[in-house]
Amino acid sequence: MSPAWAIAVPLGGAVLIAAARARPNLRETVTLSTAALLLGVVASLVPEVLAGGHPSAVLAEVFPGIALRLEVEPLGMLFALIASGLWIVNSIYSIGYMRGNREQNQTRFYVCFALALAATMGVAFAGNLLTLFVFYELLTLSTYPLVTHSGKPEAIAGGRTYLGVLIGTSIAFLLLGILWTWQIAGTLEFAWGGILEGRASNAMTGLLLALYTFGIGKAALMPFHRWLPAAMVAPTPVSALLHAVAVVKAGVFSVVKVIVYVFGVDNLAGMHSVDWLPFAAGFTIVMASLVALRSDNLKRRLAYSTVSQLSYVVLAAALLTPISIVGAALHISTHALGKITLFFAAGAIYTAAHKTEVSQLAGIGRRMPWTMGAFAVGALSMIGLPPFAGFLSKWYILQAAMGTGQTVAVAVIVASTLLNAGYFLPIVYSAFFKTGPADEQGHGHGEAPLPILIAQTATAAGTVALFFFPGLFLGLADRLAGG
Amino acid sequence: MTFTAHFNSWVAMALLTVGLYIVIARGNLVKKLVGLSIFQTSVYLLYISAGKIIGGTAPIIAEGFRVYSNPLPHVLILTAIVVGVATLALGLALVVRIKEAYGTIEEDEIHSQDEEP
Amino acid sequence: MLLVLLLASALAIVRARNLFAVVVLSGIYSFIMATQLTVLDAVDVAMTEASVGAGISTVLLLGTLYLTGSEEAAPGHRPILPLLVALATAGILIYGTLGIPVFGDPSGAIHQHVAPRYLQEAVEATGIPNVVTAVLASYRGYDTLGETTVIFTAGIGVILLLGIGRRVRERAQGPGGGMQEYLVLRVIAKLLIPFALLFALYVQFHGDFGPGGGFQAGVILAAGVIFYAVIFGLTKAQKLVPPRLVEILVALGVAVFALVGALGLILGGNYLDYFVLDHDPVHGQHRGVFWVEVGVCITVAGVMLAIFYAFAGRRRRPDSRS
Amino acid sequence: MIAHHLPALQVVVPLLAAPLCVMLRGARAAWLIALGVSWAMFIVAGSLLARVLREGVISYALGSWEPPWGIEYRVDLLNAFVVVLVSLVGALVISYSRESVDHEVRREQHYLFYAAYLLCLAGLLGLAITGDAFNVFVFLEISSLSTYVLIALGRDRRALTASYQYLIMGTIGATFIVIGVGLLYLMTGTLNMHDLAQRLPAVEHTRPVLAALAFLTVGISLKLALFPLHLWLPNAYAFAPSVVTAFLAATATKVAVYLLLRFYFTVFGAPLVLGEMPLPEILLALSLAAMFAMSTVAIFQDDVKRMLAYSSVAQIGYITLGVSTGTAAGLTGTVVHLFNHGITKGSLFLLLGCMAMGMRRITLQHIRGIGRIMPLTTFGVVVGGLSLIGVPLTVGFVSKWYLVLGALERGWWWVAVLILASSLLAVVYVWRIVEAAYFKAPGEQVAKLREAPLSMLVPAWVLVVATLYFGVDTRFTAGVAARVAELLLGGFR
Repeated sequence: MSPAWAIAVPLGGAVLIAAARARPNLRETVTLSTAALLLGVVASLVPEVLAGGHPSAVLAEVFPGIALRLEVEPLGMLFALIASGLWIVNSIYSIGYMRGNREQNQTRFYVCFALALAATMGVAFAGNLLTLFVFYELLTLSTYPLVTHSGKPEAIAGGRTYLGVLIGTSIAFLLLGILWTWQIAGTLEFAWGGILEGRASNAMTGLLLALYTFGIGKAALMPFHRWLPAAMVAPTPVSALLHAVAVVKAGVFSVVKVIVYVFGVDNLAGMHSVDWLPFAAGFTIVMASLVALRSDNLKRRLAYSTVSQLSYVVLAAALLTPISIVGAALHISTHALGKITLFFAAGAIYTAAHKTEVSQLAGIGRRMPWTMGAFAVGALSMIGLPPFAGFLSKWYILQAAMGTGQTVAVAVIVASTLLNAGYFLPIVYSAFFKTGPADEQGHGHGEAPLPILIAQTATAAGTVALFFFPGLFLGLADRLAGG
Repeated sequence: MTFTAHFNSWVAMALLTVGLYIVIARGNLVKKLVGLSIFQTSVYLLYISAGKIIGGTAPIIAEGFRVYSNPLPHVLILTAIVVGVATLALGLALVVRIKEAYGTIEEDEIHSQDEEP
Repeated sequence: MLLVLLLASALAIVRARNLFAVVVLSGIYSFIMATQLTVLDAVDVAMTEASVGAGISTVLLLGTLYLTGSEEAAPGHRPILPLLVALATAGILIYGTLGIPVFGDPSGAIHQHVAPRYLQEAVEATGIPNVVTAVLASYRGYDTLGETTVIFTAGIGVILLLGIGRRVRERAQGPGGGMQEYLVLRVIAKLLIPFALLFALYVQFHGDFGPGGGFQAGVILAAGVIFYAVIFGLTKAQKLVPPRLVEILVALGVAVFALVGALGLILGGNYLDYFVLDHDPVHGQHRGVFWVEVGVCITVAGVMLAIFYAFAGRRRRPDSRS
Repeated sequence: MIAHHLPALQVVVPLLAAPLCVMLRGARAAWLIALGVSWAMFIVAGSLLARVLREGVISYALGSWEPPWGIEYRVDLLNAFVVVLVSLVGALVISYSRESVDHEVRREQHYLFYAAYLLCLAGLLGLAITGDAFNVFVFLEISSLSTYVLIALGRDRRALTASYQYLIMGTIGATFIVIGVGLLYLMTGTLNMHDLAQRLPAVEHTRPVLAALAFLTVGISLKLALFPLHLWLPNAYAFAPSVVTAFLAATATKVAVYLLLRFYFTVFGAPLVLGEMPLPEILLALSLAAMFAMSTVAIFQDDVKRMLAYSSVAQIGYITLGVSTGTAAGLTGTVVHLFNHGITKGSLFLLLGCMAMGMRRITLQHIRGIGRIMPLTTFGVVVGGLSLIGVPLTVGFVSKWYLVLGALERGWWWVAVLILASSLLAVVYVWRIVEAAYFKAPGEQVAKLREAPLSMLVPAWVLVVATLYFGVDTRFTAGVAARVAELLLGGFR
């Protein structure tokens, strides 16, 4: 099947959703079935990719020699699977959340969500840098209305930061890098081993890499991470799928993809002008964790945790060994599962108890056992303990770091693991083992609405399942590393 | 390259300077237009001088003349003059309307009036 | 030397504060310019400059001053910058003109390439001894069509901005009223106007042989009517030549011109090809030029009248500064 | 038979239609004539372009006097392309105009309004198509005078002063052009552009020729509103009737740019213009100044029409910047941005015209919450805004792409950076509109509005769709532009 369907399906979905605006139930049905259909389309591509095939499709020729072209390769396959799979769960969750909180403009919400997924698929399957850039920008624009959904002043302010950073970096750095690449390489097509080999000098490569890694603001490499906390004003489902999975992963995914298919791992390995990248990533990991440790607002803490976890992927890719690439690819999926669970839980708490601050959560575990249980699972996976998915990817990355003798990287990983524990475990502890303020003993709120529970339980289960059955993802990751 | 060789064009320059100066420096809308036409006429002089041939006559073919001045500049300038007066007429019409709308034809006062609302 | 006078009058214009003085000076300026142009063998241009610069422009300016008041305010800002701009422009031009062929030198490129051919073949090709007219109406007839269109544009512009044909109350003074109480004037006018029209016709058709042509004719024609209006009052004039008719004349002239061109196209030539207008190409040229000139004359006369009606139709406003 | 005369008809038909409007005098009749003629001209332009693509340069001798003695119409790929843009916008604007003009212009003036519009169209087309340097001046004045009139018809009294200001500056510009042409004629004895191109090399380095280049540059820059000679533009655009603004913004400055290209590369030739003089450097400096200064000024405007007017000056900076690079890619960027910016701004101003149906002035305060009341109009504005920013899948992106490539080709990497940086300024002013339109509560004045009638929305949206379509499929726009660029650099010698 042509990968173009992966974009066409959510697009069509968006149209139908808009058409069904008058009838909420029908509208949500459309959303769910679109999500299911999309997963089907994506899944149908897996066998061919596992077999080493690269299904592709040309959408349009924009410039002579540069077309909007889709080509499915293992990394994109992996990313698309995660995003489309979690969209189903997230849609179930959204229904519970949006109705539970009686949100406004729900149609606009679902339409933009579908559009955002279409853009995500485009990023995942992009066959060249131009296509990647186009869908990358579309993703930004389609998620902007979701960030500013409430229309409140703080939402608009958040939207400004979001748009400012993402559009700014992408136009000022990424586009420049792309044009420069075209200038020196004469092509923008992704190719195994890179297209810059022997075309760009040592210094040039370092500069280009900087343009790419910072230009892809969605990877939230410091100092261009501010948009992510700012985006937390959005409704939780948005934070959950887009700002824990689709958008941010589109960022790190693009970074990995550029490193593998534009620069070429071996090519970079030979260059000393790129040695700064692990440090930049490491810095982000530690700093973000520290901020997370000190922020009391739950979603904010999760956001900074995301910032730091994203840089794991960048760090892994920057280690430039096959195994580290596998680690990077895996971390994209494992972190996605864990973090979405955490956000689901945060949203559940907000819906049921209208609590947003960490300090308010004492004893909440008794009233919301399922929710906090899921939260605990996610947290442990973040920290990287078995038997949770997070362990796998961290393990690979650590191995790679030791293998390459990058002591800094090793130190960073260890330190951040401790920090993760530092800012997650207290929440779990106080939730279950402390008792809340006296006044709350009386009127008790119960669990969150059923759809929310289903969703978060599913993802929590996923994190465990992925630890025991990583076969599919490992397979794809290996294909990527092996070429 | 003697002085007289280009005397006409020198004068043309001077007129051009004067005209342009009036246009830019003066705030009165009518005076600006007068300056504008001086500016334009200086160009007429430039063209026509270029078309003159010493010892030539007006380019009306007749017995007894062999050297005629170049007719083409004359044609061009005829057009230019007409265009000039057309512009002037339009400009003056605008001035009249501006006077009716603002009660003045002095640039500064018009600006000060536009600041207020 | 004329040129010095020219310069003097220009400078006088800069100095003068009273706008009536400015207008009169610019009239004088145009006259000197016209004379200077005659000296340079540009008789047609001179005639036009005289009728336009000293004639129409002056009348227009006076009409405007009548409506807008005649005192110029002292310039508020320092005139240094404008001076610099103007001088810079002149500077570039002086730099440029230092390289042009010496004045009156027949060996200049300008006298070598295109122009000679006009002087040699114009007469037998078009049968028009006045080469200027020949080039104007035939070789570069398309420019003239454009020129006529420009006048037309200005005409409808003025009509749009000021409107014509609004009923004007008879007033003792000004263009609105007229001065029919002066018997002598009336008689003279009655005698003069036909001559004016005759003269217009003469200029119109003489254009082929001597200086003159559609434009000048149109101006004189209009002048006749304007004269009539001044004597007998705008209302009578508008009865004689109703505004609607003026509008039609304005458009008609251009239309005639453009259609003559189209005719050439229909008869199998290019646009504005006069050769095909008659089996004898020279006659064709003649015919073409004739009708084209008629077109110009009509539009010019129309526009002049339109502008006159438009300005005369306005009522003067009190000056805000007094 | 008729095909042979297309170049003449392209200009003469609207020119002849104008007096017809005046004689018929009916408001509706005038509109119908204008409508018919405009679309006919678009067809003519299309077939001309097709023929040029097929057979190459078309030469048409007016009055059957062979050039350089008579006036020649000379259609090559460049001006065929420009003529298509002008006539296309003209046709759409006139289809849109009826309701808007009914709303903004007194009815008894309509027949004259449409006559003036037709003259403006004829002037611009003639300007673009002629091959004679002096004929340029004549048609420039036709278009200019009609433009002054059309601007002065705006409802605000400031329209009058804007028109007057433009009249003064425009006339100075035109006179400069006459001086330049005169100097060229002085040195070569010819007025025909093609002939000039042949004879100039002989006298290339004489002072008059260089002075002519200077005068033409300044004169044309006045018409195309090159910073800092743009002073007439913002008020003219802000206070002219909506229809007029849309038409001018999309065509007038573009034709002026065409003129610049024509004189630079056809008459003087790339070697002289790009080679011996500091001209490219000056152009570059002014373009960058325009891009940054004017975009910044635009950010601080509250009147949306004014904001977009300043953005136009900034966008002209991009166009001239492409010229200054003197590279194939850069010139491609220039030519393609002519077209792209034309349709983008055209659509934007048409949509603002839709808003103007309900409000006298369109300021950020007036359009609060208009996104809910006029969804189609507002969304169209957003699309246009994205194109101004240069977001992919819009034409703006295509232009930027080539411009940056041009800068890189020339080795001006810092210019490339600046081009991209300046488009971030566009993000700011566009987003001021977006936030006002979508995230503010509608005032009671806005709440009374209704979505604009289809007769206005359709033409406007045709341009919006074009903005998107040519952002993806650039075979026509960029394709032609690339060929033009190589033509220009090759010179016509």
